[in-house]
Amino acid sequence: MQFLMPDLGPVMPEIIMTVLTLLILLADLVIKRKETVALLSVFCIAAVVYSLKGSLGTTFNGMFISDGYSIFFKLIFLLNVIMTILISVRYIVIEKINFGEYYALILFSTLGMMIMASAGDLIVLYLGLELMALSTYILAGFIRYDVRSNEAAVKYFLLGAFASAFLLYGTSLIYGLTGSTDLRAIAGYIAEKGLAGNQALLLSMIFFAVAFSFKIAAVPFHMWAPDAYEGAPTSITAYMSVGPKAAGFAVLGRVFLTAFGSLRVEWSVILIPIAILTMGVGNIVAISQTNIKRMLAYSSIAHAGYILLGIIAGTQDGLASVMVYLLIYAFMNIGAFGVIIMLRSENFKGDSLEDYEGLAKTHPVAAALMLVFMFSLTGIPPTAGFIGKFSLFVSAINAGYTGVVIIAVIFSAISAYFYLRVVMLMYMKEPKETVVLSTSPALSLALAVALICVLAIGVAPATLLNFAKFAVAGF
Amino acid sequence: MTMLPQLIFGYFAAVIVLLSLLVITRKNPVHSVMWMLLLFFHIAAMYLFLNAEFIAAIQVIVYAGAILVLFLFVVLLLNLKEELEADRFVGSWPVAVLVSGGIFLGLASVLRSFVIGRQGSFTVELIQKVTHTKTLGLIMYTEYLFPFEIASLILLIAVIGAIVLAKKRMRSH
Amino acid sequence: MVPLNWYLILSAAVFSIGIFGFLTRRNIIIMFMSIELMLNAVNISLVAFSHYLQDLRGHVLVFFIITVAAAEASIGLAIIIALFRNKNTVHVDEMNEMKG
Amino acid sequence: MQHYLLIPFLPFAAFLINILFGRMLLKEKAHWVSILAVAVSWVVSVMTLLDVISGKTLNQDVYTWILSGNFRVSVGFLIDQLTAVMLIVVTTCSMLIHIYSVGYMHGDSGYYRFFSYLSLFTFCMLMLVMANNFLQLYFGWEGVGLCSYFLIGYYFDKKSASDAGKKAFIVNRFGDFGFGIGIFVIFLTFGTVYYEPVFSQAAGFATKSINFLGYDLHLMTVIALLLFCGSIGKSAQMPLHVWLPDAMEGPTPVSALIHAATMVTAGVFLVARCNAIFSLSELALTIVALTGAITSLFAASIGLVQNDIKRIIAYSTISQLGYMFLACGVGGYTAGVFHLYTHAFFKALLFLCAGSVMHAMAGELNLHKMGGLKKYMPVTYITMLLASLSIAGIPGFAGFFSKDEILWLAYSSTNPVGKFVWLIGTLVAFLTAFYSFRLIFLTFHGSFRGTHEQEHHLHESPKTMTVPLMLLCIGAIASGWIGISNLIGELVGIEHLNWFTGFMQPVLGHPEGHGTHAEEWGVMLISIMAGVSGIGLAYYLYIKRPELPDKIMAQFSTAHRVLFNKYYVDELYDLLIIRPALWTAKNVLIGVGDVRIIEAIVNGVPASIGGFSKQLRRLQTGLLQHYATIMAMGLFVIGAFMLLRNW
Amino acid sequence: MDQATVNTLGFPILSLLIFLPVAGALGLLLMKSSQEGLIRMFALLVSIAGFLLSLPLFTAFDKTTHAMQFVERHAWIPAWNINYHLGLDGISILFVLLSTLVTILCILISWNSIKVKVKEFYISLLVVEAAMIGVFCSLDFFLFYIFWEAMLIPMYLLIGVWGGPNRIYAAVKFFLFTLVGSVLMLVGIIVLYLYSGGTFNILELSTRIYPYDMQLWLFWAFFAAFAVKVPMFPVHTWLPDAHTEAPTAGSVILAAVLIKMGAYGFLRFSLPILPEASKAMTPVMITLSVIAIIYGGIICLAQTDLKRLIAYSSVSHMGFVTLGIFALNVQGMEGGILQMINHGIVTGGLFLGVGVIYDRTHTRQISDYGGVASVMPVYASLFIVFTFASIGLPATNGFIGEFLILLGGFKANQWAGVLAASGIIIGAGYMLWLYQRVFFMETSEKVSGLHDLDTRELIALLPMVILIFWIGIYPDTFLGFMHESVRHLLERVNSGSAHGVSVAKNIVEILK
Repeated sequence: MQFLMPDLGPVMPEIIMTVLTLLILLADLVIKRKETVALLSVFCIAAVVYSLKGSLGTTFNGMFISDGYSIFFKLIFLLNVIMTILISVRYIVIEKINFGEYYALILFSTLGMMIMASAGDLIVLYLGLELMALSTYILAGFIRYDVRSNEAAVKYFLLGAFASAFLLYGTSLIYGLTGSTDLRAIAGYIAEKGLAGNQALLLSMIFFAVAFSFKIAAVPFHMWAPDAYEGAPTSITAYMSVGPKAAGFAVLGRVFLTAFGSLRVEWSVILIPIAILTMGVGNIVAISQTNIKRMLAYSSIAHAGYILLGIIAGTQDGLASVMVYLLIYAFMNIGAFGVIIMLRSENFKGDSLEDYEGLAKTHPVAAALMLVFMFSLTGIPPTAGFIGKFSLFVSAINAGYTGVVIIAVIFSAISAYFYLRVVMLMYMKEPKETVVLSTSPALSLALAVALICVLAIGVAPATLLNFAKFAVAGF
Repeated sequence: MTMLPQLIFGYFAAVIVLLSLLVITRKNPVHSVMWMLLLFFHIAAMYLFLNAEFIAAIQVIVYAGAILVLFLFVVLLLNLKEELEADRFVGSWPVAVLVSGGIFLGLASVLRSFVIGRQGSFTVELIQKVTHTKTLGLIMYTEYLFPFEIASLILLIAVIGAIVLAKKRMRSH
Repeated sequence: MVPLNWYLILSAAVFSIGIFGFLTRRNIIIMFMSIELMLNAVNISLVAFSHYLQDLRGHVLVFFIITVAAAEASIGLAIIIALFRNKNTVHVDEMNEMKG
Repeated sequence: MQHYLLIPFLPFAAFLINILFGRMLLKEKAHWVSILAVAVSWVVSVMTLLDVISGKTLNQDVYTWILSGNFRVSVGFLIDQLTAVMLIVVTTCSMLIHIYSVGYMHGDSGYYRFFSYLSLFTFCMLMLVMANNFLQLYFGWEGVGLCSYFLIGYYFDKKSASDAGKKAFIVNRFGDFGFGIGIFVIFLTFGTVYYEPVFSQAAGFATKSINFLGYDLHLMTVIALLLFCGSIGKSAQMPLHVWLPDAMEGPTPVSALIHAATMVTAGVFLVARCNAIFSLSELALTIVALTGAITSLFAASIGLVQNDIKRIIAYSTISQLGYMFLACGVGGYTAGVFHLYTHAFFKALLFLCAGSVMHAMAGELNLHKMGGLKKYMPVTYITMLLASLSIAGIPGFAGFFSKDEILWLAYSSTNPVGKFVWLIGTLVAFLTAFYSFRLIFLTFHGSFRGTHEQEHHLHESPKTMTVPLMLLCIGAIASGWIGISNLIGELVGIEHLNWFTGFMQPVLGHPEGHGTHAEEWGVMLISIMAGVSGIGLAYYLYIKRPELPDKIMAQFSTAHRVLFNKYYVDELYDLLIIRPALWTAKNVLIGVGDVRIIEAIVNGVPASIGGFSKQLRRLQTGLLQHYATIMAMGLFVIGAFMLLRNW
Repeated sequence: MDQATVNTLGFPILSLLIFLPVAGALGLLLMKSSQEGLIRMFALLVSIAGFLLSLPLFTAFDKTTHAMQFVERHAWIPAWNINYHLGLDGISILFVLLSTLVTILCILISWNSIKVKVKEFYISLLVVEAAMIGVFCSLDFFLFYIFWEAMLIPMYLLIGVWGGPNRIYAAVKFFLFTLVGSVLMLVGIIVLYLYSGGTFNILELSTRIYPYDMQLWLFWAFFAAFAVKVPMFPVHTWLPDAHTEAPTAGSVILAAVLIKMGAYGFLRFSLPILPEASKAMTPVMITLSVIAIIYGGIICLAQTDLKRLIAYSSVSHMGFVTLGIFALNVQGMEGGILQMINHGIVTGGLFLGVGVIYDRTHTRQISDYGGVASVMPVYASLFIVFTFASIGLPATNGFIGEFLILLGGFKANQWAGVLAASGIIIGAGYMLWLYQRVFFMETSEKVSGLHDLDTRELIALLPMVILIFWIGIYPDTFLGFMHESVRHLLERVNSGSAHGVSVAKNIVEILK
């Protein structure tokens, strides 16, 4: 057996990320000011982003695929992590969790997502997923002295492990059925043997659907999300509501469209009710929330429902719209969490909806930012949220799912109710007590970027759309 | 004589199921851990039966030796007395019986249409000739080098995580 | 020769028992152990598949699963310890600070 | 003949000047602008009349008002015989009443406002009569309604006044509703709303029918009756007469000008103007005649028992308007217009005299508080007496000639209801004479029944008021002389003595009485008898035996109550229209429609979503096992569904 | 593109019109909140500049063609074949002018009455203006939708932040009502886009032929958005709340321009794109219109709240508009379009008027008023002009519009014409009663001692009065704009119907 050094080009971003993260971990031992660690992390991400450019290709016998699809997703992850780091800098000081490991874990988690996005083999997929998930569990429980954080971590962890078991069971079944774990090989074998109607294959697909639904927090596998989002440190909530979700969609898209491509009819039968339920439960339960983090958790569930439409469409356009939506969602959601974080100060939680009463009077800029993000989440033009929804709806209707889209738009109208309530509280109520904002340059930068992108994409989405279209072209 | 493998399998299968049930039904967590230890040995034996010596070995070393010990540590940290007085099941257990039973039926019923996939090249003879550990090692460090590296990172985070979550100092300044 | 399906049934049984344990036990540690049961069930089927497919991929996957399980255990137990330090309990039904 | 444009637009200019500058600049001098404008209008009107007499008529568009597809209408003027007569009536009355108002309204806080409204009214009325198309007619029609609204509600701080103004406008809208639809039908039939093509083509449609609201009806009848709806409203005919008595809340000059002489006659004008259409429908004419006859009787009977001096005259107006419709209905358009013309003078005079009385009585209107006023205000007395003689149809006075012609045409008409309406007309003539003289006797004769303070104040009105009275009085007597019946002409040996009929012939045609001279004499005699006996009865009851009326009243108390309460028509409308509308609005449309149905859904859906949200929230119990169970159930359900689906 | 002419003005006037207010809003954003006087002045200047800028439209418009004018077209989102495509025709031009005018008046009328968050108020107002103009100029369906929805945000704030006591309920209701409607339209737009092979170009979409079934579905999808905005019965209930609770400027904008967008939508989209469905649905639309006219009118009789009454009267008047549009003949449609302008002027004027008095008394209860005419004669005389214009007195604009609509309506369906005409009686009833209760009778306690209009208020009200008479006396200035466009639109609708008949025939033949 001859050992040939595999081509490391495609995997270079991951290698750079690993090396730099390890260096950061080491540097953390000597650096007292953790802000420096944050800065280093940002540099690390910048380097990775830079290296993405030349990383196209497949390596490790097809286990690692770096194509437009994965690169786009990696950009989302990296964007997500950079924004998260920016909004974290001040926040983790306030929460008294200002440890260097925080940044290392976030970076490792992102690495896991990047591996997921590029996974061409179920084993790699599983490991990437666990790398991401385990880091996130730790991060969710990072405020160790806080019972809620503990609880969030426990719930997330146990249910996550439970879902992983399902994923593994599905993997084992498909391995038995095809004798392979390589996605393309699986697809080829299924096509070759005409396995599409096989019950065991179906069951395996169901297990995958369940496991991925868990990751993207789709109903009824969403139950962990509200609790984990509420209890986790706010910055991590922001991170979790975008990153793992996006990663979940990345693998969902890849596995379902590649490996289970010939089961399209079957999985769309599963995913359509899941999507509808997800939109329904997410939007409806969000209405009666009193905690804004929890409300955004439900909102995040609902958004997963919308995004599922792109997967259900099952076309390149659909995938492109999923990608576009997730990118936009990253901006607007992290933007919203950025404002929430701003309200958190030493002795003030600032995550109850009541705390937003009269914010427009006391802090007009913060309120205006929140307004834009809320309208974007609702999907009102000229914000980016609308462009995202529009592209999803176009691809879903184009694939013939007009009925589902009608349900989706009605739910998105319902969603206006709770997003607007935040605006209403900020602008139409009188402030009860003066809220002190804890801003920092990093946070301001993150919010500015989010705002500009939300508006810019809303007004001029052409570049992004073309990029997504281009990225997905080789899928 | 031809019945022997089936008989052996029957024994292991019965014991594994029984032990599994014991693990999840014991009130005293220490007992659960102990039954689980026994369960892992039986599973390891079954791996041997399937020509997977290396897997059997790490089943014993990692699972029984490391993971279960970890469990035992934690269990011993707890207040066992209180544990023994409390209910062991949640109120909704009948639902769980139905659901898990249903899932079992589902899993079992699909086996009917199960067909084995494409045959590989690692015949029993080949593995026995080169030894299981070596063949596994060979493909692990060549074909599966990439996942292997990821696994190392996972272990690294496990270390970090355990330290971060369990160390004494809770708050930063 | 033992038919493959026998292993699969066994795997399914252990998997279901794991699910049952996870769904019913109040003690978090036992729940966690139930998950380990489920993983072992998967492992059994994987090893069996590998054997019958004359392929080693299943073994590789089992190897990684065990690795991850170890990592998972250390993290999970650390989380549980952190919780136990704050709440002095490992019963899930006392862990409903957040709901609704 | 371009100067005709001055006729309407001078008053309009006066209106603009007064409304814009009256409050700040003109104040007490506001009347000058208006009077000057209307005086010039009058002069031009007279010149126009002379032009028309000399045979010049005119039909001219000024500019296109509305153009939409094949619908085109312009602001345009038609000056023919009918218009010319109306111009004289309107400008004369208007001018005299303007002058009268200077005295009457002296010192009022809204002086400028009053005159600007008067000018606006004059403008609208002139636009109405001068129009050459239906839409401009409609413009003037609504415009005079608007002025009527303003002027009735002139004392807007009084609730009754503002109520009356509103009522006038809304009741008129009911009539206009039909009028408007009539215009639609005209347009859809003829493709135009100009008089000339419509009237000239009308004969060609005489036998056509139209599907109207699902019924096949005779086209001309439909158009005529729809137009007549407008007339009913504007001319206060049954059943839309209710607004006119209330309109007396306005200042008396207004009552004289708008609610006696000019505006209310617009309905008659409309029918006369559209005679080409009406003549093509026997049914429509019959309805017009009957409506007129019944209204005149109805109003006259109410007039018998009223105590309010202005209301009596108002009912008399309704009654006389009925007379005019009666005339038109039997084909005597000329007679109707003739009566319109004479009526304008004597009725305006009556009102102005009443105003003069009120002026002296400090606003008192109740007949029973008056008496013996003739010695205090002789001019008023004499002019009012002459006007009453005129309305009573005493030979020689203007009213006699017009009334007599109407009765004769009714009697001799070929219309089946001709005789019937003649009978009613004669009866009304009697009643009219009676209540007119009841008014005279109670007001001017006998002894004063008011307070001492009032008695102390009694005085003749100033010159600005009495001079118009006297001028109008000339009209009340002499205006009828241009239409003396040819019968009398034959008697005195002058052929075609009835100049008016001849003059109007090109526009209104020439109705021929079908009867012998003897019959004609008989009818005339009966009408004179009716008038004289009415006066006699009034004299007997109110001068000779003043205690008798009370006895009669007691005897027929039910009848009196019904009459005194105007047959309860107002109450009926209140019960049938106003209350149900308000009730429906409150209880059905808002109560049920908006609140119970629409809002219930609009608020109910979100509320139920909210409620559902609260229920759904409870699934999220916070218990890990429940979460896991739901997940496992999800797996189970999906699995079961999919596996069974693909079994 | 023979349906569009080149912009003869030589500069992108429509873009300037849209982005001038946006630039103004950005300018305001940079100002200090405390400089309220400066903020007001700046906003006023921006709005006046916008109005002056819009005047060339009025003069340079070529009335002899139905083609789009002042056209601008740039690729915007090539991935979806979306263009930044603007243009005006005879149907839309007047609304642009109305929007720019109304904004000035709104700023004037809000001068003193807005006391909190002044900066935000004027920003919202200017953004609304931009969105309104954008809606009327868009020739790209996507662009249209962007403006259509974008307006919701500032409107929501205008009602919710500066409104009356129940403002939050009203604002949320307004937002959700319209949003539910418009998202359904969004689905319709996408379906249309995909069916037509990927174009959002309204002109292009208006020349295609679509299957009848699809047209029906799309018609109702569009209906959901437009009917809510109009608002037609039975989706009108947001309007009374929104009107009542909104600040004066908000009510004026709602009444004058915003609710016109619904009817405009019918004209610009439903009719030309879905001619057969529109034609088939005419009975339904006419019925709903007539119900709205009578229903809205009668409800007015029972109102005790000044603004609420005018709001319901809007329902009734907009019933006339939709009746005219769906009469599908020249008179009805031109009357409908003109009536939209009229209603904007008249009801806008009424709300301005109510705002004037509300600033003084802070009550909307009709029963609190009485005798205002005695203390505020100038105000009373301007208000009565609005009242009578609302009633539809000849020589006011209301008459021209209503007459043409009723004529057209009567032509299309006699019963509709007759029943709708009864709305005129009811209209006189409630408006005059309102006027009587507020302005006539004895001076009430709250009213006594009020000062009459000041110059600023007079300037805010006068343009409306002038327009009322201008349109009433010489409507051709305005009607002239529409003749060609309306003719063209009707041709499209009627040619479509021929096709519809043939389709129906084919179906019948196939069934045989």
